[in-house]
Amino acid sequence: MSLSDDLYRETILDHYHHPRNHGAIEHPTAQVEGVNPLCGDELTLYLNVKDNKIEDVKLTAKGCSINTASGSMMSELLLGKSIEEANEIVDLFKRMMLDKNEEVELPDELEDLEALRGVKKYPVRIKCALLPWNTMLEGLGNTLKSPTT
Amino acid sequence: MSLSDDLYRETILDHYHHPRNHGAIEHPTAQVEGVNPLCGDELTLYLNVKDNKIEDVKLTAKGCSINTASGSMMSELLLGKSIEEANEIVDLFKRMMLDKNEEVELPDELEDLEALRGVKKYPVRIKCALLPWNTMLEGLGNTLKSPTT
Amino acid sequence: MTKLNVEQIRKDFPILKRQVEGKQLVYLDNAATSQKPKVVIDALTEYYEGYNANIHRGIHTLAEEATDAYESVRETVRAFIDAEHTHEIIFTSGTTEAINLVANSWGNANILPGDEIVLTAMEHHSNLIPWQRLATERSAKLVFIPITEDGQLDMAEAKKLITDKTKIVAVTQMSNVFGTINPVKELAQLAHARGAVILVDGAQGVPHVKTSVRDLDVDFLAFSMHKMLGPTGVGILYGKTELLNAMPPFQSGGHMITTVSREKASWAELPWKFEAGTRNIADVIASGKAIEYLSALGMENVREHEIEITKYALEKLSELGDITIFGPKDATLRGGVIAFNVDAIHAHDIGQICADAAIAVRAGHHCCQPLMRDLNVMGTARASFYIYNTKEEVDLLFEALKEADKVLGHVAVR
Amino acid sequence: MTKLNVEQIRKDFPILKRQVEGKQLVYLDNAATSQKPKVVIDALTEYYEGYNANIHRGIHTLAEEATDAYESVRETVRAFIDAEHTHEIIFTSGTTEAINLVANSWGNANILPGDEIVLTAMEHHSNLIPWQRLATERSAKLVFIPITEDGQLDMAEAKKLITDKTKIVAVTQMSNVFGTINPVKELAQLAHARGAVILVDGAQGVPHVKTSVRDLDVDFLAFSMHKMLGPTGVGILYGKTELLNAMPPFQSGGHMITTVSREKASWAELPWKFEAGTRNIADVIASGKAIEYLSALGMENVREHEIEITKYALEKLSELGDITIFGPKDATLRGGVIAFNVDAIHAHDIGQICADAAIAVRAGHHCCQPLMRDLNVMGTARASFYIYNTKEEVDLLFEALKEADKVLGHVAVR
Ligand SMILES: Cc1ncc(COP(=O)(O)O)c(C=O)c1O
Ligand SMILES: Cc1ncc(COP(=O)(O)O)c(C=O)c1O
Repeated sequence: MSLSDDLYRETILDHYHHPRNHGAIEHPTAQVEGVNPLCGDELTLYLNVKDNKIEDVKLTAKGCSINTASGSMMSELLLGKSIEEANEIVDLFKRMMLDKNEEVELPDELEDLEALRGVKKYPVRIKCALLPWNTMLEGLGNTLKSPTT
Repeated sequence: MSLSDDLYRETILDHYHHPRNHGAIEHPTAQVEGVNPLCGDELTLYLNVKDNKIEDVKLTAKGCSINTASGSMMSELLLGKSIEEANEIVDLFKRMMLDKNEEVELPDELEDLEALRGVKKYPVRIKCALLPWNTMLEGLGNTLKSPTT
Repeated sequence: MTKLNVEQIRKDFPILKRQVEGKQLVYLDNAATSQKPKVVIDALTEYYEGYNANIHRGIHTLAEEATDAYESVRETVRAFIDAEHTHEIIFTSGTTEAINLVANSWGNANILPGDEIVLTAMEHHSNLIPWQRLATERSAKLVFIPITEDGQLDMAEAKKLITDKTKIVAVTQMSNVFGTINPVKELAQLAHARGAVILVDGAQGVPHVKTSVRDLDVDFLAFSMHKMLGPTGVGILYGKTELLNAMPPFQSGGHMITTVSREKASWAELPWKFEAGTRNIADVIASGKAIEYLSALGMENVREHEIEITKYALEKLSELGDITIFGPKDATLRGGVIAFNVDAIHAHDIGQICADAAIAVRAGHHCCQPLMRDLNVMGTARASFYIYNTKEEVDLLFEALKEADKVLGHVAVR
Repeated sequence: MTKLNVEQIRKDFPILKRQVEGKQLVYLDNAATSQKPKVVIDALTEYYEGYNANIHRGIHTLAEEATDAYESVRETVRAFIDAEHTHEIIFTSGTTEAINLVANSWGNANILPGDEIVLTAMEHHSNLIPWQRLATERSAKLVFIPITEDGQLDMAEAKKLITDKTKIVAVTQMSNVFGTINPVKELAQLAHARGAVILVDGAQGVPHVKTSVRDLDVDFLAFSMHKMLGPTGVGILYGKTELLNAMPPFQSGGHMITTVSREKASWAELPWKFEAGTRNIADVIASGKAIEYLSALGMENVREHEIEITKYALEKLSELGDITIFGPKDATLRGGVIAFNVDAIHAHDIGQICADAAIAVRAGHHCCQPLMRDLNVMGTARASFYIYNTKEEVDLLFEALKEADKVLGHVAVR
């Protein structure tokens, strides 16, 4: 199956052309830069976490379609989640992308992410898909360390 | 044709088992060490040159059959020759051994040396055959430089 | 049509029959590595099935045969680059090792604090980082010849930057991004006039342009066989005899010595001084076949074909309104390497859409990060041609880029 | 008979059908380089005809396939030598480069004036000269563990010589002259007890003896694929993660960096930090097949076969009254390498007479000049065995040596 039908299928293209939660937060509780040195992709993640809940999330990304779409989907899914829930979702997504035996299944509420499974055929690009999520992990960690600021 | 019939044929084996002019000269007009660093072969050449004539030549060698036989033949052929004649013979022999097109022919008086032509099939060993001769060239040069000592 | 019979040539390259998910492979990644003709592949099999043995000093028949075959390639290479002596040809594992050898061996013996090493703004990391490390270690200074708008060396600046402080000029013969063919002969004159030496990174140049080290009068030339029809794992370092003789060995081990005691060793003559340990015998022998293949085609004809296909590609791709093509506009000034971006589409996405159409192009910084920064891009896509590429393949690339533009283009830059 | 089906194995090696001037080839030069089974040779053809491409960063299909195949060999090697992490496996061009890498990168970072580098009296030039040069540059001292009468390490002396001054012990796993298998595990303990590291030259050991870096607890292990059924041009350096992480790169160029500016570069993670430039992709992939072949045979079975043939050869050759055989008398203490001299016959002459019988043996100093001097010989002849050698071949060697003795023996030493 070619990427034009698969990797770039509707969901990804939709998120790529219309990235959700694009932009910056003026006074975030956490702000993290992510870089993929191999391809130069860069990304800034802004988080507003209050009372253990992700109240706002925004992203500015300079990267490929996979990177942009992946970040957009992530922001949509994690907005409003508790830190624990968010960590679980990140964990599940990372396992899906890295697991070689295709054993990780996603619950219905995360079904959008299925669109990224096709990326696994292209090892070079798995990193592109993971960059926003790894950056998020760092952001959640920072937030946890200083939960009230 | 195998070496047992060819390279080591009679002439060579004869010179190897009974090297001519083996030994040292007590007060030589020239004494030169030759080494083939690749295989460790060593050789000492003693010359007695008077009035432009090789009056005596002796060799002690620590080397393979080719090296020993080649040195022995050389000593036999050059004994009694003038320096010019000796140089010519050395030159001819070296050309025979190094020429790829088999164009160099030897005069009858040097026919013993034909036995060494077979060595050319074994490039690694050409150096063994040449060592005594190159050492001789050096010896003749030294002698020339100080003809009366 | 050019003098190369491309249809015939294609038959010599088994991989060109390859299908990728049902589509015919279009291989346009030749600047990364070229494909190999059957004669080269067969030379490996013939060696391993017929006369595989370790070389030098072996007395048995296989060792004699292998040594002969290996050493005769040195003469093949000498003739190909028109060097004076066979012993000026050193076999390395690649261009990268060849340059590291010089930076290390020549560099440590010749570079003093305050000395200047002149590079260009378009160097590949392989001809940059070894000099950075040398400069740092020896408190020397790196100087960069800048480039003009269309990716050529600014020779007016070069004349100012090459001075009495310059000890070496290290420059690429052909840019692996712009395709620019640099005026190496002129740079050699500038360097020599100031008492400096010149090293030429021929990784992209030698495979595509007839190269005479004597005509160019360069001191060192480094190139890789895998980019010119040869197997992976073989590079060549050419160096002038006097320079090589004065240099200490780079790596040390078996076969590069004459005598060794416990405490010290003396070095073998050229070229063996620089060839420590068991060499890549099979691949050197197969490299000889690659050079013979190119010589039989004639490097002038190779060049003519590449100019023609590059000219065609430059024109064709320009029909895409949204494309940025880097490097000289004139195909006769450049080799068959075209780096480009389409709209604001990420190079990886272009690469991927091409890959879906079974077209192999490269995407990224092409080991030229400083140049990417100068150009203010994160990376580019790159198509690069060789003797077996056709205009039809350029058309297929064009179609894929149109598709990419349709699917992913016209995005506000974020 | 041993568990190796030698008749079957011989069919896998096309070269063993080779005739030399009408006689069947007898290949007994395996310590110099081994022959290659068809699966290894075919892997090269499959690569070049099917998916040849430059690796890493390529997005197109061939590049993905080549990268996958190349990187998966790292895991094959890791499992073979029982390393903990895949990133501890570095591909080099040979044992020689692997040792040069450590002597250069680790050495320059760790050796100070007055430090001691402990070697043995039986080291190959490749595990001697790099340390000589390091010692000279950094005013360190080389210390040599002596050997006993029958070619074993004098471990009582080793205990005295490895001291708090010792920074590294660099020792061969198996002597390429004596065949001695050294007590590497014990040496590692001695080194570690003094805070030193240990490098093992596994060029002869790894191809013949099951080797676990974790069981031996060595810090570095270097070996060459061409001596273990693999192609020429590939070596392996294993190093412990902490050590490799702390070391600067050896060579530099493409693919071993993360970010590069004009003035400086930062290094990629392990293992890529040590793999500059285009790698020997095809040969690394084929090396994977060689290891798989050996693993399928079982290294215990390989060893058992070699003990049996070595035992037979030691006995048989001793029947020649005039022979001097170097190294341990007991075949279980040694690998299948037998260095010997017959009467006062020059080793080259022995080699030549064997060659006339289509028997490939080596003659000379075997890149061990200091050891030759200790043994007070100019060189030796050497027969060395591998999985495809038979007792009948030993018998043929015996006949050739009898012939040599007849034709050339019994000469008063001059
Ligand atoms: C003990 C030993 N160490 C090192 C080497 C060097 O290996 P290579 O020539 O493959 O680099 C050899 C091979 O000749 C050897 O026998
Ligand atoms: C201009 C240039 N220099 C050097 C190199 C390095 O060559 P290799 O990777 O074969 O060592 C390359 C190849 O990528 C190149 O394009």
